[in-house]
Amino acid sequence: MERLKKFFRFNALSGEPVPAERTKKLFGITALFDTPDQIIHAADKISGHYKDFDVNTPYPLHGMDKAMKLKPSKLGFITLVFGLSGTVFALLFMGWAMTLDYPMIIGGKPFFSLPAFIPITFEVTVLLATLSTVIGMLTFFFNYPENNHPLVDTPYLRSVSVDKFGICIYASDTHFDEGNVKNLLMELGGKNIELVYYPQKESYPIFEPKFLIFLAIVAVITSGGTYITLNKLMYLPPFDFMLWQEKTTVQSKSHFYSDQFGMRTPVEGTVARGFLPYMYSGLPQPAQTLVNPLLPDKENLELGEKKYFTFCSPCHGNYADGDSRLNQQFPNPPSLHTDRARNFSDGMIYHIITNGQNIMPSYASQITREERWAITNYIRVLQRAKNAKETDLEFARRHGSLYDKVD
Amino acid sequence: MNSNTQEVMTDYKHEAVLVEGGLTRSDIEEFVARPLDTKPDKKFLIAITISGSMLLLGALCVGLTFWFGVGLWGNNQPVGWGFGIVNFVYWIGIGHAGTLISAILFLLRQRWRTGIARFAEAMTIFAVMCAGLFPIIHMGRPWLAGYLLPYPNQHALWPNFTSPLVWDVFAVSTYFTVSLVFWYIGLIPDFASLRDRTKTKLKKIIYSIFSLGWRHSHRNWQHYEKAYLILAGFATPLVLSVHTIVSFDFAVSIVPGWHTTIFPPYFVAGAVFSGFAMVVLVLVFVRKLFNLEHIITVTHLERMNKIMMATGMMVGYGYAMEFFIAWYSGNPFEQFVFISRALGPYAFTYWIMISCNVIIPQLFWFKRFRRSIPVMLAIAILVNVGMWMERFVIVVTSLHRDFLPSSWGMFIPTLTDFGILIGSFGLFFTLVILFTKTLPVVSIAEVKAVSEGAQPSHGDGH
Amino acid sequence: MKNWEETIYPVINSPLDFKRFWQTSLHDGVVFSNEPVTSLGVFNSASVSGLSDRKIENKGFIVILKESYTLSDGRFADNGWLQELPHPVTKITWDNYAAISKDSADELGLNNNDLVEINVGNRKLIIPVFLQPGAADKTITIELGYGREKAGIVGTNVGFNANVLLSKNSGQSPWIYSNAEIKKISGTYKLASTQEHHAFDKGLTKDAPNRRGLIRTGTLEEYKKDPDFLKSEKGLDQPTFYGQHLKTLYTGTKWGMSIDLNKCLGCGECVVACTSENNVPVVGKDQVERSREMQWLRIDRYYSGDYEDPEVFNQPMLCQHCDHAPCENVCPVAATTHSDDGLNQMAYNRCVGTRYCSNNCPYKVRRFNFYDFKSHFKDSFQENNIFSLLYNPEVSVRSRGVMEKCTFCVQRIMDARENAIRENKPLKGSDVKTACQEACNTEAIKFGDMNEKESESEYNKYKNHSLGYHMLEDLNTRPNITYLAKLKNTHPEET
Amino acid sequence: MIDYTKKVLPANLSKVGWVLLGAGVLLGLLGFFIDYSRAVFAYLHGFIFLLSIGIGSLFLIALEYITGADWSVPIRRVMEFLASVLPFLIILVLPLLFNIDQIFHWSQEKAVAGDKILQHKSPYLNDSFFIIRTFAVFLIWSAFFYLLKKNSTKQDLNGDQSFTKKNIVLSALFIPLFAITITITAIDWTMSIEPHWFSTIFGVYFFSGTVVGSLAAITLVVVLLMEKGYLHPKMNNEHLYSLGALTFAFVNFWGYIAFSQYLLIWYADLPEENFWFLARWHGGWEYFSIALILVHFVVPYAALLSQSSKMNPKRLKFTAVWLLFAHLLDLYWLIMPSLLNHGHGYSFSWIDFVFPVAAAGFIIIIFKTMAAKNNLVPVNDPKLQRGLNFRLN
Repeated sequence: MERLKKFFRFNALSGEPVPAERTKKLFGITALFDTPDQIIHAADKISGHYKDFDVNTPYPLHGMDKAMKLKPSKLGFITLVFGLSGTVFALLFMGWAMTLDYPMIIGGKPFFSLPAFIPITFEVTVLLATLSTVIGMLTFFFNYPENNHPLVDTPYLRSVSVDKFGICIYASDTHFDEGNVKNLLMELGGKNIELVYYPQKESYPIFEPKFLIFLAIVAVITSGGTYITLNKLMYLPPFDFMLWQEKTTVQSKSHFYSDQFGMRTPVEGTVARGFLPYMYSGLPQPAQTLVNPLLPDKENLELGEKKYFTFCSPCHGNYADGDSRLNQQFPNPPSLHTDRARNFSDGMIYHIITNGQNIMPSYASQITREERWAITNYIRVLQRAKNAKETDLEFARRHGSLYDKVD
Repeated sequence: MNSNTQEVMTDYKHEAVLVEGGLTRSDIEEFVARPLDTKPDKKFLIAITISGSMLLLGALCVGLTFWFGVGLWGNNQPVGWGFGIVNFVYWIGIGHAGTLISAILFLLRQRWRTGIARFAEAMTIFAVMCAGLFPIIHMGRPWLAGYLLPYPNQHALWPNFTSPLVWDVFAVSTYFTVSLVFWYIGLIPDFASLRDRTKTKLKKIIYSIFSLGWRHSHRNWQHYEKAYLILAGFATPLVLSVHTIVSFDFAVSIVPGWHTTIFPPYFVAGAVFSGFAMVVLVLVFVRKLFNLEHIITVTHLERMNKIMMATGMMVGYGYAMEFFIAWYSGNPFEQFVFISRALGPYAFTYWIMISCNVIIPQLFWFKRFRRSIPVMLAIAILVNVGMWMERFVIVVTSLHRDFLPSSWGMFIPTLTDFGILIGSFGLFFTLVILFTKTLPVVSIAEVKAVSEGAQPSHGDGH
Repeated sequence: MKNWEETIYPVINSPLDFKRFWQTSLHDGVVFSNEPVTSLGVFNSASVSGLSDRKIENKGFIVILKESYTLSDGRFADNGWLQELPHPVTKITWDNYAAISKDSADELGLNNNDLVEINVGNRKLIIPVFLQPGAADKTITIELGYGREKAGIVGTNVGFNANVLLSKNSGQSPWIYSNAEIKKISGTYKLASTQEHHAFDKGLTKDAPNRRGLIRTGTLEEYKKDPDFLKSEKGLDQPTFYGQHLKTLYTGTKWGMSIDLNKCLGCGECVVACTSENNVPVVGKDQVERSREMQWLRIDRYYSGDYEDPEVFNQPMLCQHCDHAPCENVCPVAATTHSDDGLNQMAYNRCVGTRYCSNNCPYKVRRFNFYDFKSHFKDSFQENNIFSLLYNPEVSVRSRGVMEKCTFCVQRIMDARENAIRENKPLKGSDVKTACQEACNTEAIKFGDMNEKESESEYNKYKNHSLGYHMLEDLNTRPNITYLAKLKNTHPEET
Repeated sequence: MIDYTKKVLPANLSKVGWVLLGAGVLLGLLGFFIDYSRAVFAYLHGFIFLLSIGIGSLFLIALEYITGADWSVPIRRVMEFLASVLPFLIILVLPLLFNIDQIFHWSQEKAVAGDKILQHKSPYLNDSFFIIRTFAVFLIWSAFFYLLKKNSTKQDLNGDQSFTKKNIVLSALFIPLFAITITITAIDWTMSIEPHWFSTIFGVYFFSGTVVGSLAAITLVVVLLMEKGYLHPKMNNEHLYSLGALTFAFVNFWGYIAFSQYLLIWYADLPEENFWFLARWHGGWEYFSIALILVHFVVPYAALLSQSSKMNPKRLKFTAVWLLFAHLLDLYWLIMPSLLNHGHGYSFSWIDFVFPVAAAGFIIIIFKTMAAKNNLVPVNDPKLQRGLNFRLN
């Protein structure tokens, strides 16, 4: 507050402004005029002698540019550059987003629909052009804010603010000489001619602990606020719509049942279509009625082959010889080419796959019924292949395949 | 005051006087800045209370809508857009007068604009603020409004740049920003004057901050004027584009009564029309309350009334064309919509619109009406009603009976709808009232510049 | 089971042991045994010959009571889906009413929603009237099954209990009562209907559906003369700005539907099927009144002709999945776009609810969640635990503020596609059946892939049928639902 | 009192005019024998061009009066002279009226017979009503031109301010009438060539093009006269600025209207509308469409963007000529496709160039004769002094 007071040169007790304590360094000499014509005339003359001078008028005067011999303003170029870049950027960005980054079929319109991009392109152009113009002017041309400029808060400027027309010749001018300047202003008819001195240099150290703490607090609040909004608030009512789906999905809890299982088991004692329970689980062998429903045609055998390699070959080996990657790690799995195995009925093989045998577990859960029968068929093929008849070889030579002739 | 009744014999040899009563430049400053130094009086407090309570009502309704859903409004299946969008378009329209006065009249070198420009710009900004609310609160899930902005997000999705609503987002935000900047630029010299004249500490601090240390230097004025010209040059197409894009919301669709190519210019005309009505409406009070009759003269108001009449006729032209082409096109759906506008269940809105927007403003053909305060006040109010109704007609009557008779329906506004409508007016007037008390309602520097003897005589020098 | 084991199993000498036999018969659901067939006797016509056909003399009105189309005798009164299913003809939901012809109504100075008091003998009922085009004069038709006092959360006190008019000693059938008096009483009662009734009100709207080309219809003779007599010359092949782009799209599967208006009865089973398949909420009478019902699939009922003897057309109306979908263009957040297989799809989570798409949809088939309807209806009883079981787990449950509409049962399409991939077979149009298609009794709805050869897909036979047409072809929306125009087999003496 | 001495335009100017007109008319007649219907359309093209120059100028005069503008007072005569082609329209239109059925489908019996939409429109689009409208419109224009012109010239004798007041009232009455009449003209003479097509903005589109054309003509004449010093000596480039700015504004306005119309129709893609643009997007017309955007908007926009270019006589002269050409192209693009697309697409013919030349000649002659009769500057107009003092700042 103390600093602010100094900054705005206020008397702490009464709100009255007090003239800033100024240095001895001269900034310039000011004079006031009453009518536009006078000031234009004065400016015209002075611009002949001096370069570093300025005219202060409560509003822009027509013809003053000429009188002060000012070059036309270059502000337009900023506008042009930023405006054009706005156009290009907008077009490229939309084009990229709608065609390359994430093309979507929208109403059958082309991905790059130029006519529809024009409005936004225009708006972006205008926005960039205007903002750049204004910001460029205030900072780059005026280097504002400049509240501690020597002229600010002088009686000179106060009267200019109302209705007087002032002129100020800077001491920085090469030909500046206090006497001559005063005389010149006199003969031009200038009133209350004054000398303006630089104000005290005032420094505002940025790396003050207080200030830094303040910054830190601001940072924490903003980031924390953002985080909470995006990660917490958005998931609270009423924003959590559709987040919690009332439906009972796979493996999800249901408060309706006492055991809270969403997935239910079939009712005791019922039999669903296509789910006849397997009869012979636990028995050493199935009834004779268990017969192979599948014909050993090409499709089945391929399925069987695939499944055999997946599930059976690890132990029984690729050709059912019982030689497999797992040899010597378990009690060796039997070859399927033993007479015993060859005399198994299809049902028996199916039964063994379904039920398991010795240390072989049941594969009922991994392999569907159809696949089990298919595997059975394939095992038959393997067994047949181990001791093929001459005719088979003949056939194979001719057709390159045995599939068509399996009986 | 009698200046509104007295007939002014115009002499075409000289431009009309802009500042009456022979005010000196210091008088002007005095007149304009006085209200800022005085304490708020009873009138002010009453006004702010009324508008404030309206605002609160609106806030309540918005809150309810936010919590329970748009179901609280009258919208339904055929009529997806109701009061929300009607109000949006209405307020955007109000906003247009400001930029028109400050930018377009500036380019046309209509010096009389200086008296009213500041105020109109302020109204623009407030109106756009009101308008900006509605697209957000009318959404089903307002908290996701951010989806309309093109920001990189984890959905890796961009908004649909071909949708008019996205155009709206860009147009309205650009418009708001540019108007704000334009307004502020105009205020800087006045802030400097206020800084130099104020006696209280706090104000001095504030004014100094906003005036950025402006010192009326002509080396600044030169660029300043250039910047003002450039801004005006951009604001002009911008203001056209904004309401044009708002009109695209309707015109790009295939809804009969919405898809009409005349919409862009006709919406812009309508916007200026209603905007001017609103400016006149408010200025009539302001100039009285703050004794600015000499700065905001009846001549100012008369000129605005002329523009009102002109734009009113443009709007009328739009209505006529729509109707004619609806017949000319031979398209059964178009024809049906327009007949049902005039004769259907919502016919009364249509006829209110016609009479308020087209017929009544014709009174302005007569100078004595143009210059009579009560008349222009009445007409200004009616025009605002009419223009609001126009938006209602466009939005609701087009939607409520479109292609399939099976899905025709009726739109019946609810209390919430009206609450929010009132609230928007509350917001607008609250802002206006606060503005009159905190900032100069007239641009001091500009009015000084056009007061008598303000400029060097052109004889020499050129 | 014991009985089976002891009496039936021995008779049938099955090779299986009993346990096996029992399970197989459970599985098959049928057991073959050879029983001797005994005679059923003959019909005794003498018993009815005694009946006399005496004339019913009637002064005043005749009241016809019939069980409700949706609620039957009221046993389904607690079922929200059925309560909200619009009546096939009147399109009224959540209520019963006294249907009466216009002339009779004019005599009594009645209008829709007016309350009347009906007296049959000493029994009386107060109920709103509804002017039913085509109803016989001097008759009142009332549906039963409404007005139950104890029917659970949904069904209690919905509508008016017309059972009070029943009596056991009625002259003729218990459903028909003559000599009824009807008088207007003060007050009205709003009936919530999903369709407005101005079918006849003005010259403007008279026969609108035909004049607007929504309903195309002709006679069998015309069809025989020229099968293409209803085709519009351009059809879907309208001039367009972006045809080039369209050519590059939808090269693979492209889903489409065909609806045969000759087969459609307007029964509304598809509506309920869709409702249950797609977790569509029940919104309640107050919301139907504000026309905010949520059914994705509705059946439009159009009258044409005059009041006494109107022609009625039914037209199932659902998302047309247009190639030039007007809804997609205007969505600011790209929440509704087109999939590569021609579906117009909604991304619920992206939707912010501007309702612009609905405005721009010429078919008005989009539905908006104005409230969180689950919790809004009947103090959030749809959020009971049991509803969690009722929802289809494959379909996300929408909530407040999002737009929704028919998806062509995309979940089923996905399912079929997964199967096809698993069995590495090509996905065929016939692999997918939409819920409405399954439910349709008359198989009026066909669904399939329009890029398949006509020989292979039944759907395409319908799609390319000479009676096929599309809704609002002139709008260039290019719908993917084909309607088959309705043919009437009128006989010369009638016409 | 304004110090201005009447100057007379060189006599050979009218010679130039007569040569152009004569050549144009003769070749035109030849054209009628070679390719009748094409010649008719070409004549229509030239006629609309002439019409738009005239009515645009009249509109600008009225605009000056009601807005109370002063900068344009010193050059108002130029507008008045250009506007004085209006009365001749009534004669020049006759050849077209005899060929209505050549131009318009809706006036061909058998075309209408087989076409529901044309039958629907026939209450508006039928020969007699069409002719009545045409004459009514041209009469209204001529009347207003006559009155405004009369008051303005009378004022030269005695600087009576009441004439200005009269003209202001007249202008206020004229503007709404102008809006209606120009729309009727646009719909009748341009839009109904493609009788199925419709666009509510079309009147505004036609209007914007018209004003651009006439502004270009005015600018060209003013610059030429200034260079030769026929106008008031106190005229300087800052007066040209407003002219350039106005042209710039209307170029933008045209672009705005044209784009709006296209975007809306492109976006909705309704068959009843889009075929009109599609017809201008194949068979060689796509090049015209693209050229139109560049010629009528992009180039003039760039040419007039900067403040200095708006006051630079050379630049203005160039842009004016360019824009006159652009306006011709615009009208060509509006009118011709409906003739040539029946012959599938564009085909070149010298006949198309003949009538604009004739029109130019005609304008020159009219201008010369008017200039001979009246002052080139409204010497006693009360606002003239203000107008001459006009400064940018």
